[in-house]
Amino acid sequence: MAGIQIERVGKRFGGALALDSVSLDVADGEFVALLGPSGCGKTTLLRIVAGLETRSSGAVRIGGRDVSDLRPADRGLAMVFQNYAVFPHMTVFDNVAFGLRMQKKPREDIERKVRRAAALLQIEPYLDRYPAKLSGGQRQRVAVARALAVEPAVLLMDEPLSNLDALLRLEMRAELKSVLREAKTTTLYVTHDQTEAMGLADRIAVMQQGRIVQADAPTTVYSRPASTFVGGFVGSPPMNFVKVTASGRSARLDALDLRPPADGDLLLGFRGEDVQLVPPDEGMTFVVKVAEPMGSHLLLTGSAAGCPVRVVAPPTASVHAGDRLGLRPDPDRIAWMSQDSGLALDGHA
Amino acid sequence: MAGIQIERVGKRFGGALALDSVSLDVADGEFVALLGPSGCGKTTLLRIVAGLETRSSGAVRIGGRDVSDLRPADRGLAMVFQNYAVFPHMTVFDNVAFGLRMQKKPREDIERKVRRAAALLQIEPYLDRYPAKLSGGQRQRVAVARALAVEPAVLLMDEPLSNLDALLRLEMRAELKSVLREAKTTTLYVTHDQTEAMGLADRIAVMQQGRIVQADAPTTVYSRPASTFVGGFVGSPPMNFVKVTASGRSARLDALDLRPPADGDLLLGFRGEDVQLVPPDEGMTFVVKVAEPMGSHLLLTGSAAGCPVRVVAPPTASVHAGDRLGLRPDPDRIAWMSQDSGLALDGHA
Amino acid sequence: MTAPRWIPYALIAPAALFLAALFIVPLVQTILLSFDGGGTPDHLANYRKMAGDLNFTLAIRNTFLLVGVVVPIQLALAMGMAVMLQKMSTGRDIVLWIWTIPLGVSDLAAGLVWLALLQNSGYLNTVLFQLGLLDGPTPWLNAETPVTLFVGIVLAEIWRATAVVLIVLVAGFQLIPKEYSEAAEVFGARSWTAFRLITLPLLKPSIQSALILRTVLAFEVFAVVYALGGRNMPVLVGEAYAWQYENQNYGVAAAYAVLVMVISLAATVVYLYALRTRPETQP
Amino acid sequence: QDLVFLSTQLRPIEEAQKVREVILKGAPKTTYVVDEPSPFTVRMRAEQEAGKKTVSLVGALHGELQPLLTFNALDPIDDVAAKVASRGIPAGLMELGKLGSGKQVYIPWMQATYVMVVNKKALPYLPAGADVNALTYAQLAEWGKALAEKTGSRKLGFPAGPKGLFARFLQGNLLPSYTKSMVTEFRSAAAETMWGDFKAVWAGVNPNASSYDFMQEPLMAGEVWVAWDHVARVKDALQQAPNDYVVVAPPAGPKGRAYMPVVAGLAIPKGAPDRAGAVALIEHLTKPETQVITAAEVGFFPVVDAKLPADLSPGVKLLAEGVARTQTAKDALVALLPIGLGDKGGEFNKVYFDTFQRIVLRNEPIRPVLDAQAEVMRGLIDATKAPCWAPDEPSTGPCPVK
Amino acid sequence: MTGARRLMFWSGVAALCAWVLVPIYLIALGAFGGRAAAFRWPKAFTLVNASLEQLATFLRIEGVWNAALNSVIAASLTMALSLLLGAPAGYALARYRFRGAGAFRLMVLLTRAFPLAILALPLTVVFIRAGLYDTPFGVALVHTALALPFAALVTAGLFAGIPRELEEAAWVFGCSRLQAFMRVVLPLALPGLAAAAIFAFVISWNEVFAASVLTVRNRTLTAYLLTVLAESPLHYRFAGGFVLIVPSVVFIFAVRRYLFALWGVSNR
Ligand SMILES: Nc1ncnc2c1ncn2[C@@H]1O[C@H](COP(=O)(O)OP(=O)(O)OP(=O)(O)O)[C@@H](O)[C@H]1O
Ligand SMILES: Nc1ncnc2c1ncn2[C@@H]1O[C@H](COP(=O)(O)OP(=O)(O)OP(=O)(O)O)[C@@H](O)[C@H]1O
Ligand SMILES: [Mg+2]
Ligand SMILES: [Mg+2]
Repeated sequence: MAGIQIERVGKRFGGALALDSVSLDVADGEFVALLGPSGCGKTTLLRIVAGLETRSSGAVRIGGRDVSDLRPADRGLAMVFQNYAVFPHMTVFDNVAFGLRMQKKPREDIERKVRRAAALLQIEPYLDRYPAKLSGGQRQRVAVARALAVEPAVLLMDEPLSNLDALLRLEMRAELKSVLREAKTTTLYVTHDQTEAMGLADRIAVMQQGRIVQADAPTTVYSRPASTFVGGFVGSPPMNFVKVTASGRSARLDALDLRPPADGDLLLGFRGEDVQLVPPDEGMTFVVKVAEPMGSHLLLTGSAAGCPVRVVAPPTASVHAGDRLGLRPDPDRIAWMSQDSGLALDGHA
Repeated sequence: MAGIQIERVGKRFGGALALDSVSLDVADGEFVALLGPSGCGKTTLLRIVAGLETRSSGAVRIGGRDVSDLRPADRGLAMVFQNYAVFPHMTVFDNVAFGLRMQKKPREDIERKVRRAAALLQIEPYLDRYPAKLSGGQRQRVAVARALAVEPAVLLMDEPLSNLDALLRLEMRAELKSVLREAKTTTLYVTHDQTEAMGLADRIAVMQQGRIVQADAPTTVYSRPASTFVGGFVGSPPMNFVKVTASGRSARLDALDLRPPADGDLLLGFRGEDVQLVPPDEGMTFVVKVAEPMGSHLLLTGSAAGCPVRVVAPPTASVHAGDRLGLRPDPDRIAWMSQDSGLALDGHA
Repeated sequence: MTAPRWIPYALIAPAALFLAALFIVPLVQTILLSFDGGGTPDHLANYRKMAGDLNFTLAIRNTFLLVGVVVPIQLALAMGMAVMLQKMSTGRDIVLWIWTIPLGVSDLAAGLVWLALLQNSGYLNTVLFQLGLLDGPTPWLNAETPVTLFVGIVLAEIWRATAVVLIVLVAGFQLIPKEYSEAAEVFGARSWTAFRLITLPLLKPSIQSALILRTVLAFEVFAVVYALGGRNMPVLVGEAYAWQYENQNYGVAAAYAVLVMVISLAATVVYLYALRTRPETQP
Repeated sequence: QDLVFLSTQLRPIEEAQKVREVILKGAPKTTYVVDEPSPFTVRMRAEQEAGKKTVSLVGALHGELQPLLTFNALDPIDDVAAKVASRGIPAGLMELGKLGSGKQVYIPWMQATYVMVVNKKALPYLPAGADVNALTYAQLAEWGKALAEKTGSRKLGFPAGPKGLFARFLQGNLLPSYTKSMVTEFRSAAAETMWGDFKAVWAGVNPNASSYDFMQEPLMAGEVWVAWDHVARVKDALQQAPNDYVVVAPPAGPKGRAYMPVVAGLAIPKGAPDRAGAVALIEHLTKPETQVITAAEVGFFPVVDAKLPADLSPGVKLLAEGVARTQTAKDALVALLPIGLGDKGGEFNKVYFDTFQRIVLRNEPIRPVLDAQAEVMRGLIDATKAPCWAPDEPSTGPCPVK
Repeated sequence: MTGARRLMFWSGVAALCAWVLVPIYLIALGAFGGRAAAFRWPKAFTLVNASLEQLATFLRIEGVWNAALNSVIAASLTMALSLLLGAPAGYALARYRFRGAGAFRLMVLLTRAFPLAILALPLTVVFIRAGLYDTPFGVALVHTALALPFAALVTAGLFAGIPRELEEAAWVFGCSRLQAFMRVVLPLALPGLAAAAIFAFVISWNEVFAASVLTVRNRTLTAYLLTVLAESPLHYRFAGGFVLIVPSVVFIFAVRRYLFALWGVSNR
């Protein structure tokens, strides 16, 4: 039983507001990814949960117990620091064994768990080295191994795979997922890699300027963003937004008929891949500025109805800069936002 | 005139070989991305070019001049460090201005260039702060701004965007590209993000265990990998390799006829997206184990001819775990490798 | 994490209590003694006597001159040595050991050896003599040769006490990550500039400690000065000793001691202020 | 536990060893500890203030014992005086041992004085008609001048360093030789002349003199050929090269050849942990045999009636001769150690040294300096109410500075 | 480094070594050269008539071994005490901002800025009353008071440079503040602790005044020899000086490598 309840936590650094009343429940064994632009307060939130930073207001519960005033050591968690914080004066082995030693585990136990964590993160060859002699990615893996080795009830990870190559990251992601699921570890995971968030998380919490603006299942966040910000932030390319003025629950964009859920100045949101390319007179008009072959697909950047739009086309499509096309978004995957507030108009999920 | 010639550079750390006779030419104004698994020697190579690490053998030329014995300060380059190395005792402004001050630029000039670099990296609000009060991503951007501000002839960047969120990274990437192209900066850029490498680089150099195994245009590296390693490392999902035995320049895989360029034990390499899904009896048989909807596409993981294979299907395809399908790789985009050496069989590009 | 307010106090308490228990009573007694008029209400009698003494102004001048010359040279020298040690790849612990040997040399031995070097029939003169620059023993260390005497004392002090500064700086250097000066070099800073702009500021806390330490000690110097210069170079603490022991006037001695203390503390306050570091500028 | 015998004398390493191994042989079991005068006073005072004693017997100079009396740290030992009455210690010395208090405070232990040591190399440069055994200050000045001119360096030496005993020379030799006084005539015309003459002497004194603490070293180094100092502080030079030196009496002035006998005494601290042992030790140390051994081993001379053996080591013999010459000179004039000054003894010395410094080293006009310093001296005497001592005429009330 | 620069560098190092070693060599010459060497002119730069006599004399002196033992006890205690008391204070000064930090700094230095000898009298009285008189422990206490300010100051400078993040990591992994301090901060501050330890040891070893006033029977070696030496013949003083140098030089040799961190410090 080690869910995390973050209740209206606020944090000011001097005058600056870093966290503005953040509330988030992470159920026992759940994996929540924190996603948000650089500087939005992810690290700060993690540090407050860990007890490394004093909160200005609010409370943090772990496993139902109010830990707001507990020392980090007593909160029963482990953490991967954004800048690793591996102990320079200990070998990799001692680094990984650190948490276990603090728990006074028997020797063989430590040995075994360290080896397992090291194997998982492929740092076995370096167990006797000092961190100064490791590459950046190796150091980062030491930091992750150190946190995994203690098999904590609650695990906080701050961009733990940011310095790994794609392949390794993919592997690590899979390993993490199975290890954490098996151990039923409650995890709060900061990442800027959306695929990582999508692939790993039970839920994704999107932060913006010190606030959590949406916390939902990955697919929901992806396809039903709670605001233009989320839509624009999650997914690559980001969700496209085209200005539409509706009256009588109906609007027209070039050759396209739409049925918005409200009237007034709206934004039509759609994903670049949720769109059909049609002849120019059969959808909204899209003028291609750049066509980038991206291997698995062709990325078209251009504009429609005066708004920048990016569209994913099959790699085989023959589209060139300057072409005019028609776009026909999948009506089931359209998101409607208010132009004023930027918030989604229908309250799904 | 500031091309970089790296000539048979080797580096040992004590007994361990970090670089094994690396040669690479970066033309003046060219942008080369270094890609490779964690610990393969990317940082070491950059540090040797910068003059921060002594090489064990070989030579480095910049702009035709042998700089092997020059001090870093005399090599006329700038660098973004993997761990940022922003000066903790200077404000962001002073950090960014550092290189300019070293060049004894006039005051207004410094002011202007610092502001420009800061604007580019969106760290203007923090110019007066000390780095200790910045988030990880903000710090990293300071490091990048510091390097860009000096408008160096040669720029070395070690995973400069690793701590930024996807959106920001996308923006930064575009900005970097235009700024560096405009200034004709010769750039050596370490990244573990392949899209970044693909999107930015004129050429990609793939490293493996201290050696450069391929250095070619992005599309070439992607579609004509020089070895199974490159094929497996570059691209997500990695290239699929299926074992084939050929005789008389011909081989058969299930219902598929192939024309390999050689005989013997070969590997048929193909990308997950360069394949047509056909009924099971029309291509090689593919058994789907997992079907993951990834937003823009559907990722199918399974096996064909006893080898693991991943295939990208349109998001709309209705495929489920356990399905049997036929695969028909695009014959123009097939790569043939030797099973023994792992090297490509035809010497294209 | 929330730092309970009492923690720092608990941490300094042992040291504070220890010093208080050991020193406060004697210290207060001595300070009071310096203001004791010997039964008369003239509480500044001792200070008047001190200020009126023949050697007072000389002692003040000499002490300040000595501190003013020795301490900066020592700091610069120790800094140079520490940098050399940083750059050394092999044998640096042996070199450091050699450089710190004078730490183990007592005042007496140091005075002795420098006297043996610099006196009339000393080693220096022997060398000069053998080079044909001198025709016999020549005095360097008396009132008639104040400049060479001063230089001699400065040399001896530098020899004897630079190592203290050195070990503090060497220890400080260990904590500066190499990456900062590397970054500076990549951005075009020459060794000296990188040192000035990066290493020095990051080393500031250690420099501060070393300076305070060295200055306080330098204000208390007298053994070597008296060994080489005899009565030609009165210094403050030497005068305090003389009043306490030769002249048996504890009041005036206490006045001198209070003066030395005030001067040292003033210097310390200056260092604390001038070399303060903001916590957020630490790595 | 052993009895602790704390001494400011016989400190040098070889001598301390002699004390432990030879002189204390046959005495009650003793720990012989030495202290420099400064820590010595502090320790005695601290033990007194804290009221807890570790030291049972102290051995120190007259001048060092004096301050102890001012804070009442010494036990009257008239009983011991009675026990050693038969040793034949001269009454004058015993009287000194009362420190002007009327009760016996210390028992004289050893004596010594200040002499001139002359390197034989200097003898050829003696002024015409001068007898090295009966020098005057004028001749000394001339000699110094001749030495300086002929050898190229100044060869006279005085221990004017921080630990030197130069003040004793000024008050015990120089001033009384001109004025037959240590206090009253301090600012007399004769004193004025004296300072004038002495400036001439100083012209021949090695400039390093203000660093000299012990004259044996500059003598051995050949830096100085003619030196004045306490016998114990030149002994080493004499013992090393007895054939190189002669030891003579200090020079004479118009009023005679003043010299200052030095007395070291033995005293028992109040509340000594082992008073009986201390008494036994005093008895042992004042035994004629012990006194002779002391003289032979360390060069301090007996205070008791004892004949020095003929087979003294050459160095000690030289010293003995020098001391004898000083004491038996026709114009000899005894100047006693200051009496009754208590802890002002140090400042009393300082008056002399400051006067010297101002007149000789800083070349200030003599008269105003003497007037000013006389005031300081008067202040000291008045504060302690010390009556005059030899060679000044006895006074009733504080010794006047005329 | 290019050849010329390397040459310059190593000549600089060599010159500085010579600058330190030549006077030491001269002390040795004086210690082994006997009386004659001390007064020669011109001086000889080699050992003419080497003699172990005066060194041997020292070692024969009654009580010298006991004194040496006292010295070792006092110096070790001083080292331990000043680190034990000084390091926490240094840590407080480095990591916390609290009222009275400045005052504490000054108070610590105040005790040190006061010439010890002037305090000798009242101090000795206190010690006699407390029963610490004439014990090596008492001497160590005074020496601790001398060394402590520097231990606090030097370690404060060092602790300030240790990344906080490392400590935080230790907390997260189950360390109490004390454990984190012991396991992470202290090892990283080892160079500074070594410096402070050397300093404390040497202060205690070379301190004469307190050591001689506060003891009678249980003198430290330095007090035992130096009080005696000040007035002994020159060659004995050299020999004594030499004898006293040896142990502290051996000590510094033993701890010298702790002055260098074995690992590079970087928190990333
Ligand atoms: N100082 C050193 N001593 C010994 N080995 C080292 C040292 N520095 C790096 N190495 C080793 O050399 C190899 C190359 O390191 P390098 O830092 O160049 O890797 P990298 O390619 O930058 O990896 P990453 O992507 O993880 O940063 C690694 O295996 C590393 O362990
Ligand atoms: N000690 C501090 N003092 C003042 N401001 C701070 C401090 N630490 C962080 N901040 C500010 O608080 C905000 C949130 O910082 P935080 O480190 O939580 O960001 P983050 O979401 O982790 O960003 P990143 O992805 O770049 O690491 C940032 O704007 C940062 O500048
Ligand atoms: Mg962060
Ligand atoms: Mg790297």
